[in-house]
Amino acid sequence: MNPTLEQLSEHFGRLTTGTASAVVQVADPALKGYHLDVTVAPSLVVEAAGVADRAGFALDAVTGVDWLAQNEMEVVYDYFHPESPLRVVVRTRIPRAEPELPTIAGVFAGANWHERETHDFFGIRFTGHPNLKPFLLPEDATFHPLLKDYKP
Amino acid sequence: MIAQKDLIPVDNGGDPTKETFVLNLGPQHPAAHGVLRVLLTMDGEWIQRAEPVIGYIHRMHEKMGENRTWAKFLPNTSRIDYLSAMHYTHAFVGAVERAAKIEVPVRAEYARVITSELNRISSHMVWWGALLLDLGGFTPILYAFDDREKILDLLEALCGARLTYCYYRFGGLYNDVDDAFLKGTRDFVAHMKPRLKMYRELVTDNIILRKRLTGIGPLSADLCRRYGATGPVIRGAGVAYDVRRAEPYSVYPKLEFKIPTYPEADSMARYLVRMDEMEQSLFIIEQALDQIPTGPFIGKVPRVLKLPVGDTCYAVEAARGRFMVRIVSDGKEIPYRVKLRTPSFSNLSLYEEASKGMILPDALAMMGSLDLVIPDIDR
Amino acid sequence: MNFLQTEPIRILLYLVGICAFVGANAAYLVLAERKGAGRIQRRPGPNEAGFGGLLQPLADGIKLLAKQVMVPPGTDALLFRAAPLLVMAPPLMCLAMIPFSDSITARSLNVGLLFVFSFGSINVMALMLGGWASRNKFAIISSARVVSQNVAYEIPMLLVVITLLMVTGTMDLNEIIQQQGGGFWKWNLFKVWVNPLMPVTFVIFFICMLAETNRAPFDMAEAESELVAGAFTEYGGMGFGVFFMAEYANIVVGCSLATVLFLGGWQSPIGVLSGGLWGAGWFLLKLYALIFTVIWIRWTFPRTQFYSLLNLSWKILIPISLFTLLLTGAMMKLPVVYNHFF
Amino acid sequence: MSLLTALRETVAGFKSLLTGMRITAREAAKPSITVQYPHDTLKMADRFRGHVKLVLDPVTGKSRCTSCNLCVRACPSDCLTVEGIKREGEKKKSVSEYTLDFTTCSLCGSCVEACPSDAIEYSKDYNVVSLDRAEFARMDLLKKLEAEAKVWAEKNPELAAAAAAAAAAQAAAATAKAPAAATTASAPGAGAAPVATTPAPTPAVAPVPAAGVTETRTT
Repeated sequence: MNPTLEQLSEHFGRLTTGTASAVVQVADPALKGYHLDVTVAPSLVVEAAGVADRAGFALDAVTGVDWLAQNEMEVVYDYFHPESPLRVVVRTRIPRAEPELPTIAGVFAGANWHERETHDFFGIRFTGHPNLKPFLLPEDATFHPLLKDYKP
Repeated sequence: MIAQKDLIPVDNGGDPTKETFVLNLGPQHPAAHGVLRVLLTMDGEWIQRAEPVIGYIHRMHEKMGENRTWAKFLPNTSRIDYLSAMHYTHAFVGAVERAAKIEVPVRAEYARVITSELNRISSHMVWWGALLLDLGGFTPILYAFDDREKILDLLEALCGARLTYCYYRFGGLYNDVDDAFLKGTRDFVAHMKPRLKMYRELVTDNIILRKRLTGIGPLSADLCRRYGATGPVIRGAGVAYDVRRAEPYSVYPKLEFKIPTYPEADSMARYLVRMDEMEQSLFIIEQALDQIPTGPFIGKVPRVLKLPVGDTCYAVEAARGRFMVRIVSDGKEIPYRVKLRTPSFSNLSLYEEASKGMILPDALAMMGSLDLVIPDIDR
Repeated sequence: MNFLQTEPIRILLYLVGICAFVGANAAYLVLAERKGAGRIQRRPGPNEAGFGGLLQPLADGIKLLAKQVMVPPGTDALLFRAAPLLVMAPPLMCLAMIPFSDSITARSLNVGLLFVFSFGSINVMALMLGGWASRNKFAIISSARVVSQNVAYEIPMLLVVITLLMVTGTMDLNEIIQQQGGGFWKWNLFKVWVNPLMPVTFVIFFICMLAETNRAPFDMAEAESELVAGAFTEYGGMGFGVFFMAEYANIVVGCSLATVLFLGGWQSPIGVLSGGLWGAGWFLLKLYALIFTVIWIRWTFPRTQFYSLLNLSWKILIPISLFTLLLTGAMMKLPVVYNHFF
Repeated sequence: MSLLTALRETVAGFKSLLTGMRITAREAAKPSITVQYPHDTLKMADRFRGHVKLVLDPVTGKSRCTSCNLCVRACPSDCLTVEGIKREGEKKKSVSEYTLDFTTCSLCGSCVEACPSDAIEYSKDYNVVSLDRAEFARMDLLKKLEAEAKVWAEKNPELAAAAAAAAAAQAAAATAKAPAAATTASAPGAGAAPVATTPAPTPAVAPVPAAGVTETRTT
């Protein structure tokens, strides 16, 4: 029932958009805190979530990292497995100018809040999100505080 | 945070028997532990939709992490969830230690385990008392606080603070555990065992409490998984998920303990899990007290701490569940990104789905059994 | 002396006496409640105002009186103001019937028991009005709960009272007490030869009394952790104070009734020293023992869930009280049947 | 049968209620555990972290602070302000202003840990009260130390006199600008006080361990 690391890397490795396929790296949990580091194209995050869901993973967190120098934003999906000691990180990069990404709230219901938070903090729009309202920030906030070029 | 359209009751198609109304529970409601606001669409006493509205004490800890050095962020960690400050500091310290490959002396690790478990017990005591307050029982919280005071006194004598301990440092501890503390902890363990029996007789076996919690607010294992609910919530759903075992850290692999699980998945199951956890924590403390070696309490730490480029995760089992810190470093003295994944956030996110069709007092009992700390959600 | 015994003066005296009794009780029962809660929770309770906190009720009273009586906009102002008055009236009326001693009764009626119960049920109307007039969702939910709760608990309570009526054969409270004279084994509580379930009947009566007076663990009217302050959410100052006083006045009435019906009223438990002031002493002793139990219960248990409260009434208390009713009837008719056939 | 189970459950439930009442009655018989706060107070633990305060050197009656600003740099919430002046005849700077913004202080103790000369410690003061917000926004720790020093001087007149004498000697040496003065100052002890003749020593620098000070005193 519980997936092994090999099976998982194979499942994630099969993800492809036709032009770009997922890059799967096995990490040392003693140094990194996770076992598998998967980098996918932005259009593949939902499928990656599907792979994680079928393998019985639970959503840990969704968050962003603003790479100002590269003019990109990274969105990181953390998954943990409730029944076996496995952690997977799925990451993707989107352009800073057009931060848009499909939502995974349809796969993991818990992503709803995490994505709203990420929207608040980074201004990343999750297309297809059921309820992308201001969340932690005041409802009239027009800024995204975790952007590196944000000045309070 | 709420648009006008959300305040309009669900359309009843002109049928008055289907009329609903909006009830604003909080942010200053007695059962809204802190400043949680729940926007309820009610049909009589039945909840049609419960939308938690959060952010009233949002402090942007993550941004604070980005403009101060690693060490300067330490005091923040004990303020995210003020009831399990030790665990949160542990996670942050652990993440930095993992990234910078700092060795922690064994004595420090044991001291961390002892203080963490004491903190877990004190946190569960607050939950226990607060749950009973939600259910209308006043006396248990004062009994719990009487015992909790003993823990706080111990920790205060050890690290100088009663709540925001900030006791761990990169590579060890702020100061050494002294003999008075070790002896005091031993006495506390002996004191606590009969008290737990008293808690059981007074509250757990009480028919009113059983009626109020049994079968109320079932949260299935799959629901917990989809929302990432952890800690006693998922263990109350019969899944033996405990970060102390799933991603072993500190000296937990050397210590024996059971992961209490109850398959019923209702509020009573979550209640019993926490009651059992208190017992297990006492058991862990006893072992750690027996095993704690002598030696240094802090390891070698570079004066100017610069972490290697890349990201590192570190998760701990906090009192409310899995707390994970994800740090991203760009090689400078200051973190590039600090992500705090807090358990209460995920545990509350399932509330909207789970409370559908429940009756108001039951929904509040379920909320009490989730053990929420609002600053932990808002960060 | 003759002048004092004229009817109008006597009524006036008793009226003043009852008001003073209720006022003093409400004030000092609040203190007793807080002190009792403190004792149970291992803290001293109010102890700064006066010696041992004895002036605390006075301080509270001044505070409540000094507060503005707010009528929130949009409420039904008349009903909103009338509810505190209505809630205070029934216990005052009921206390007129209670015999404190063989010679101390405001008004002795031969249908005293009926009178007490008919006035006792007005209480719920006042709470409902208060909740309704407040125009507050919490208050309305609470008043709806209070009504169904009171209706549900009226039934087992009256069934228990009918059982007792069958035993006593009279509705005159003083006569009921007189029948229980001569030692505690003669009390209705221990009349197991009439009905072996008499102690159970008493427990049912006591539970119903708790529910009727909206006391924990049945405090649906207030339910502060769910409904803020229930029906009293919008009340402040003395409006709230009166509701509070009425709660304690109702407890006094309920416990006096329990004392009269089950514990022999002013009768001495040892069979001697039961007349006059001795009687009043016994009565108050029993009354306050019961009130203390009420306080003790409040600080021990969590609140019951609303539907399990109704379940308790409809599924447990009513069947049991019906059963005791039948049993009592059977037990009383048994000698007749026996004599008829043998 | 189900009637029997229902009855049994009811009885068991009732019994659990009685157990609860027994426990609360038992607890009620135990003594009260409240500490009547304004009348009694608790003693703070040795390691209690109150707000920071300057340490009074038990020998010189002055602060040891050299205004090196390490505490300011270690503070996560920027609540310390330290100004120092370099006085003549001293190797190190001495503190002239030390204020704490208690409204932003999170009592984390980073400053105490960072201090290289043990010049600051945690105060055991936990009930700091004021009617004025400004008193917390600018808590003048140096002034508090001066007040403390006055009490100290009254309690230890001979120490205070010796310290004052040493300070005076040093000041004299400094004004004389003799090269020997530098050596005396380096054998060190009390720094030069702004007004060296005041009997109660005003805070000044004592950047050295107590042993060195003892030497100065005996000479």
